Amino acid sequence: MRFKTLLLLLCLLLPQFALADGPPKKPNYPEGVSSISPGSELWGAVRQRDGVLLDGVSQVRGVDAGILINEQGYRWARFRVSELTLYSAWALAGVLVLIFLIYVIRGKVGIEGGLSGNMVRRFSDYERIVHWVLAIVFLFLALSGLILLLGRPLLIPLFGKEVFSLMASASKEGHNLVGPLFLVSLLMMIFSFVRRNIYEKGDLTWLLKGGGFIGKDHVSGGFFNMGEKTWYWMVILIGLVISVSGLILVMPIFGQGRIIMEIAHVIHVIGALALIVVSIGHMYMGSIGTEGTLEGMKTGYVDINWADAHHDRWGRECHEKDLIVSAEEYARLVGKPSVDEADGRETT
Amino acid sequence: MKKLTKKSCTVDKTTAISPSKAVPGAINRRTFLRNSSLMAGGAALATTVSPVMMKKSKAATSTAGGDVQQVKTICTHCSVGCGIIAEVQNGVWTGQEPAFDHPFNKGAHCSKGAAIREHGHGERRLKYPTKLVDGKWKKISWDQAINEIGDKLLDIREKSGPDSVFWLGSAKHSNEQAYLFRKFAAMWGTNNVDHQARICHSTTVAGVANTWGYGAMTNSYNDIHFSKSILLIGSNPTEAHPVALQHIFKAKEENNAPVVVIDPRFTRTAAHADHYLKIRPGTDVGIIWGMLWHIFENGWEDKEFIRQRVYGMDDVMQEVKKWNPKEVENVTGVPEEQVFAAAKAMADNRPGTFIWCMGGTQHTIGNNNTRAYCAFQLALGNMGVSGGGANIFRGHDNVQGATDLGVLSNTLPGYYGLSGGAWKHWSRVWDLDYEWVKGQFDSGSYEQSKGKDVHVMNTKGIPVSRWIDGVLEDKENIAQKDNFKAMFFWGHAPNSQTRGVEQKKAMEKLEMMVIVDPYPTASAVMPDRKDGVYLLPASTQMETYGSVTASNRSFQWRSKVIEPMFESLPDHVIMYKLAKKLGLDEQMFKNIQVNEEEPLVEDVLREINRGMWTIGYTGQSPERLKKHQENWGTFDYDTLKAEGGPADGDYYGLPWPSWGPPEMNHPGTPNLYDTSKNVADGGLTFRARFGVERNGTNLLAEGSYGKGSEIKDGYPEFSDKVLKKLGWWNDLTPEEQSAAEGRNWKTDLSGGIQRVAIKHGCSPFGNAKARAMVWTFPDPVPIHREPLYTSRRDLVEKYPTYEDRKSFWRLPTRYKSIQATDFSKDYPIILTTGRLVEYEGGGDESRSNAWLAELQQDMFVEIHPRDANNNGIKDGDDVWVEGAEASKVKVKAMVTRRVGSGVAFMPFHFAGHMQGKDLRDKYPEGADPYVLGEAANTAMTYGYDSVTQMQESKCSLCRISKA
Amino acid sequence: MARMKFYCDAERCIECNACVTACKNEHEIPWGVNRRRVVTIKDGEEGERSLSVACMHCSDAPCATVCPVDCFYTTGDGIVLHDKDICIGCGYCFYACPFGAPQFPEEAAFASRGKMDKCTFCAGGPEEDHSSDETRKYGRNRLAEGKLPLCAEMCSTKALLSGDADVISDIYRKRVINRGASAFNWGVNFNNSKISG
Amino acid sequence: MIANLIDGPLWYFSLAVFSLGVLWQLVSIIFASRKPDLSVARGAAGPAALKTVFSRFLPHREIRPQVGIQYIAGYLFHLGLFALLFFAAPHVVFLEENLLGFGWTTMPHWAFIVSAQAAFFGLIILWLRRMVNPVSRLISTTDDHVAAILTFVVMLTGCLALLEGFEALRLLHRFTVELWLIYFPFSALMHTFTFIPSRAFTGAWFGRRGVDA
Repeated sequence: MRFKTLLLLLCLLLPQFALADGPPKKPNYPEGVSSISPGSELWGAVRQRDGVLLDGVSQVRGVDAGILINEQGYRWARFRVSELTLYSAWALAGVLVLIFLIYVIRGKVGIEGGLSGNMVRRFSDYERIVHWVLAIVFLFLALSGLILLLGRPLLIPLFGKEVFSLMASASKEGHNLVGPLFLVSLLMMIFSFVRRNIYEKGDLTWLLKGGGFIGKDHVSGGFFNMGEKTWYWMVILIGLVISVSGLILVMPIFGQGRIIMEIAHVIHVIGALALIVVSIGHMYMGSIGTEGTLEGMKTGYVDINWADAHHDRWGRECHEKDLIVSAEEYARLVGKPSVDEADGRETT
Repeated sequence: MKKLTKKSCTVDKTTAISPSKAVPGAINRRTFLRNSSLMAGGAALATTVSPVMMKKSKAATSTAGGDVQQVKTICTHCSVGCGIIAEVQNGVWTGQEPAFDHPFNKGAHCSKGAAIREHGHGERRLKYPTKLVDGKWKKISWDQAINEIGDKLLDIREKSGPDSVFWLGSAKHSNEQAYLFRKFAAMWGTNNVDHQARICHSTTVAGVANTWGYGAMTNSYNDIHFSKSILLIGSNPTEAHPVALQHIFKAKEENNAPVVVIDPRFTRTAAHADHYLKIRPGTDVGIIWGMLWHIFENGWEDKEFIRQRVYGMDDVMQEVKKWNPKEVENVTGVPEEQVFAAAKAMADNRPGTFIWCMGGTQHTIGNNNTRAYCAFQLALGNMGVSGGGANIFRGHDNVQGATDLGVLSNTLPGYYGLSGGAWKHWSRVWDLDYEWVKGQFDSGSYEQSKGKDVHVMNTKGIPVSRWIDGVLEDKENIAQKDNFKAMFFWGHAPNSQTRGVEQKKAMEKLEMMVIVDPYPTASAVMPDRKDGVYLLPASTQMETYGSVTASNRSFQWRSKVIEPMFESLPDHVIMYKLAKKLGLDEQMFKNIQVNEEEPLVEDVLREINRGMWTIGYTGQSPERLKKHQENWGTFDYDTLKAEGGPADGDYYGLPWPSWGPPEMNHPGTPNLYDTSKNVADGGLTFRARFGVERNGTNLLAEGSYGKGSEIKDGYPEFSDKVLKKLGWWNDLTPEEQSAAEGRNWKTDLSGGIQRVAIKHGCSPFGNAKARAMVWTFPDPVPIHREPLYTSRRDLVEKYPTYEDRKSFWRLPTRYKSIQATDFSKDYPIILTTGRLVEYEGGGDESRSNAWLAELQQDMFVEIHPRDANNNGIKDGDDVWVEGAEASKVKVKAMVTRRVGSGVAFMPFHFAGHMQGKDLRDKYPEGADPYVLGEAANTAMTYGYDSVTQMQESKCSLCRISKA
Repeated sequence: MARMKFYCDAERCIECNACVTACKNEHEIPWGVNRRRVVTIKDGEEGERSLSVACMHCSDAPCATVCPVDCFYTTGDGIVLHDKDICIGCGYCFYACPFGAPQFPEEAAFASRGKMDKCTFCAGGPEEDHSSDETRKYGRNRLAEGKLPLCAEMCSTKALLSGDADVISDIYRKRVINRGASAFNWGVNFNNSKISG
Repeated sequence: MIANLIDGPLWYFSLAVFSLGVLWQLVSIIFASRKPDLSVARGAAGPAALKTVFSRFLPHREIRPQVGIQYIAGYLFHLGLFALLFFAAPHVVFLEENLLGFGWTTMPHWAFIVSAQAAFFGLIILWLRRMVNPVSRLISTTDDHVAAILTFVVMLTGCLALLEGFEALRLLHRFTVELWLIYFPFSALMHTFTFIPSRAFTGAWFGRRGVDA
């Protein structure tokens, strides 16, 4: 039976959804005489009739119209408002604090010898477009999603229900509309970056050395280091999970019942949180965390010293292949005003 | 908080005219509307409905400011007769409140009653007179319609005689309209007039009336409160009469009364039963005799009752002896212990009531079934007692009234029959010259009786169940001058009749079809015609007023809730227009006041009162009925008797017979044949209708007589002679004497004879035995006969059907010639039909009610998992159900154990599809019901009752295959 | 203060759907939205029973718990109502409600479901009683007129009861006592009737 | 208060600015004094003009290899925007009620959403490319950015107001639309009207010189 399998799936996914119903027993009536709330007694009886989910029929059409009681709904609601909200809030707060501490302790990770001014090409225009599209969509979804998730406890006290429901409605509609775009940009991301993100030897040592957090010296890495690769695969895999579960929620047209929706919702939220938390780290590392990294995504070029420091193997490659461009060349390429342009003469 | 505090009842109802839009977002809805215009039919539904309602409610809101008045009326959906309180505001029906003080329903409704306010929307109504002009529907004026129709009628009368027009009336008419309709046919000069009672309870009326006198529900819904046991056979009140269940449950819970359900389907009623007997369709006699077998075997029958008040029970016993448990199980399929348990339950708990409906009546042996039921009740002595009786639930809201008022091809109003005496009686009531009336008829003669020609006026007409053959049969084979040339469908759904495909042919052969109905009905779309079809919009009963007779014989007064919508007119107005056109208005409305074109309803009822002495339709004057309507609350929920109040002592609605003229103030008869009451207080004896003795046996009651009767034994019906013999003649006033001279209790227009009889505590119609053996019928003692299309060939020899009849109700009628051939090979599955709670009758009205239509969107067939698997059918599949006459319908399969293996069930409310073809585009613009579907009866087959021509629509054969 | 409750007597409910149409009638509910529905279990089999289901106005309502914008509130009569001006139509209440009471007018791909609609126990909404706004958004407010929900008032067999929990249980108790005497109570038993003398 | 302003005066004002502005722009283009073309006619101007109007819908054969994502994005954005502007149910009803008095068949909700998504995606990518590609960043003026962002904001507010349940969101959307309308005539947005004549002009100019542009 359909529901049994669903139930199984459910239990596998979330222990706290496990069912606490005993074996079905026939209600015997005269007891009812002493019952104060007939309703509860009746529903009790109904619940126990054929086990857990009572599959009935109704002249009224609609998904699950035939289901008399959906126990899971209640469990889901509890889980959604207690565990999910609470833990997610903590997770977010946690990661922010953590990063703050790291920043305080380690400060901006510089490059010994500073920047040479000589650059190497790291990302093509297309690659950067893909990255930024994904980034923009992701940020929008993350923000709107968090509003919906944490708004009731955090924002209602601030703005009051009326204003907040505006925000929530906007977030929800925006989230639903932009959501599918995340999948599209995700696919673009897969195709354009997958080649360089396959794990290779050396990644393990990076891991062992804790990505350079342990000890002062930088850890050797290729074009992408172990950490970035892992982040990439997280984005891809979790991203796909989020997208699918999201689509299940935004398209209630395939007769998916409430239970599927509930499961999808839980997966969606947990997955999204994982990404958000890590992404904060990613943003930190990519910007104020380490010197000269952001440049790569902005202009597509990075300082050769940066390459040597963070991705020595790839850096070496650049040296060998002599891909280094001089500061002037670089300025011309990215259309920056070059050194001798003070008097405004075009040198290109 | 403000929102939490309750306010007093100072209601500004104007706001209560709820604009349907349960959610903001008008834009979406209106664009939905726009989009939907691209889609068609069902697909569009989800989107068209709400805007439709919005528009309505906008219209309604515009009437803001009007104060609410409450109008009391009666539901039009079934014979229970639930009270309705309509809230009207400036002529707009804005609300519906439960009528808690109504003695029948105590405010309760079924889905139909609870949705009846939709009549105030009438979105899918037929809006104006419409005519079919080379395949297109064209709006025309009333005058044009009436003129064209009238001219055509006169022309047909010229060519083929008055009998070539068939007047198909309706059980939806009020009593007054039904009466006028029958009178109209008489004035026109034909007996070819009939209505749905023919295909609903005609076998009941015939069977029951021939058993104990009157053909009606003997007790009442409320009287079931006193039942100690309840037996339902071929009856599914949970769907057909839901409100009846509140009475049944009362008995079940408070009297601990066992409920026995006998039905081929495990109906929703069966779901609440204590005993359920699943019989093979068409074996009612078998199961009843099977139960009686145990009763006689154990001597549980009421011997004293039988001795005093029953004739011919011995013959029944003889027949019953054959039905030993083995035979019963073989024929009906019900094992012994179940039959025994049921029989015992009924025997142990008396009085028990016996409820039956279409499941028992719609058979070639329908009259046998009904009489078997009667015999069962007589054997247990359950008749004439409160809590017992034969509680026959009628179908339509006024099918009882329409039957009583003789909208039938075999009688005049009041079951007077068609004899010369009957015609003379009514001519007197109408104050018309008998010869003139006679002159209206075809002068020839169609049949002989005792070697003498019988005048057409005195020969039964063709019944509605056979009108098809009246059109298609060769002229030579019909016992009348010519085939039908024109048909009036005056409130009739063709899909409630079997042989849909032939019906379509017949419709196409007619020269003119006139459909008078609030909705176009399937008649408008079934035939592939180019012209000669007229649709006349009739008002619903919510848009006019008058009286209606509930199943329990109670009269109820309906008030007009709203003015006729669109261009519709009340039926009696349309009748007047037509009568005027045909030059019959002078005679027809001689003693009836006509305001502009509307005959005064009260006058019509008064004329009814003047003529209907047989069944005591004489006491229910408009004044008394209105008084009852105003004082619903004063009538007792159990006994229906008013305690105090203006109607003190009356039974609610003066259930007929309410003897004598209104002045006599007879309270009505709550339970028929109840000797424990004085006749003056609603008591009765069995009617002396069949003579006083037969081959030496006394037919009159022996030692049984009504309370306060001065004759302490049986006695014949009263006439001037009887009175004189008894020396009561002088109790009549001189005027009465002159009026009563040479007359009897039925024909004495002064009512004197009845008055005197009752004064002496006697029933005017005498005091006789009920007869368990009706010697005038083909099967004097009810016997089982296999259906024409039977799956049990092995039983055909033992239980053969009748011989074919050459001329029966003017038509050749086939029995044996059909049963002879074996269809069970190609058509292995038994096919039966029935009702759904959301819809009623042909369903044109209820399928046009969005609130109901949403709940039943697909025509379906119930089949047993075994048959489904054998034919590779899964639940929800589209399947072809092909009837034994090779006409087939495409429906959804519902695989369920509700039906037994080898049996399939289809609801008959759907129409608008024909053998797989969707006819939606053939409806007039905007008048197509929300839900269309195949008509079950398209696949149903030939077969008619041997007495009343009731159609066989409960038992045929079919084969089911995946579409 | 009274605590309003619905109770459906499965022994009496005959799935006539009067409650459904009564609700549509009273509140002019559009096609596709059903504040109340009748569910039949074991349809067509021995033990078939029907129950009329709508918002049960739970004391500890999951819909209210889970609503991200907190648009639900419970009246002094224990009726759970919601504010359509706050509702964002996210559908969480529909997932959470064990009885499937919350309804949404538009359920399509990407469709913003529209504002949630559900049984109000015929008690309208937060707006001024009988204001046209209230009627438009929530249907009629019978409670404020001193009337009970129409679905229960029109129930064909009086199976569906509504009103103060205590009163209901009294009525119900009476019935059960009657049935207690009955040889057959829960479920049909045509098949366990045996020859007994 | 603000609502009345947005629904009332500001709406009419922006409408006026838009229509008059556009009109003035077009007129001034048409009557802009041009030097008479003294070149020897080596080919027909007319056909070339017409041809160019359409040929420009596809990238030049020579540069096809370099054609990037921006072409697809361009079409996604413009088609999507067109569809949801003129066939989204709420827009049609709005136009019917406030401007034209007649409406037309609208696209189903899902199509509305899909076209919106296409437009969004296209616009984002186009703008990103503008920023990412050094050349296009160099040649981009503030106007380009403002136009892009303004359009984006209009679309965003629109999608936020999808539920049609909140007055404030509707007003916000309408307000941004009004800003957009006012900005329109004086910006690159004018290409909505000018792209055809300009193409034609170029086509004619080259055509006359017998150059297959």
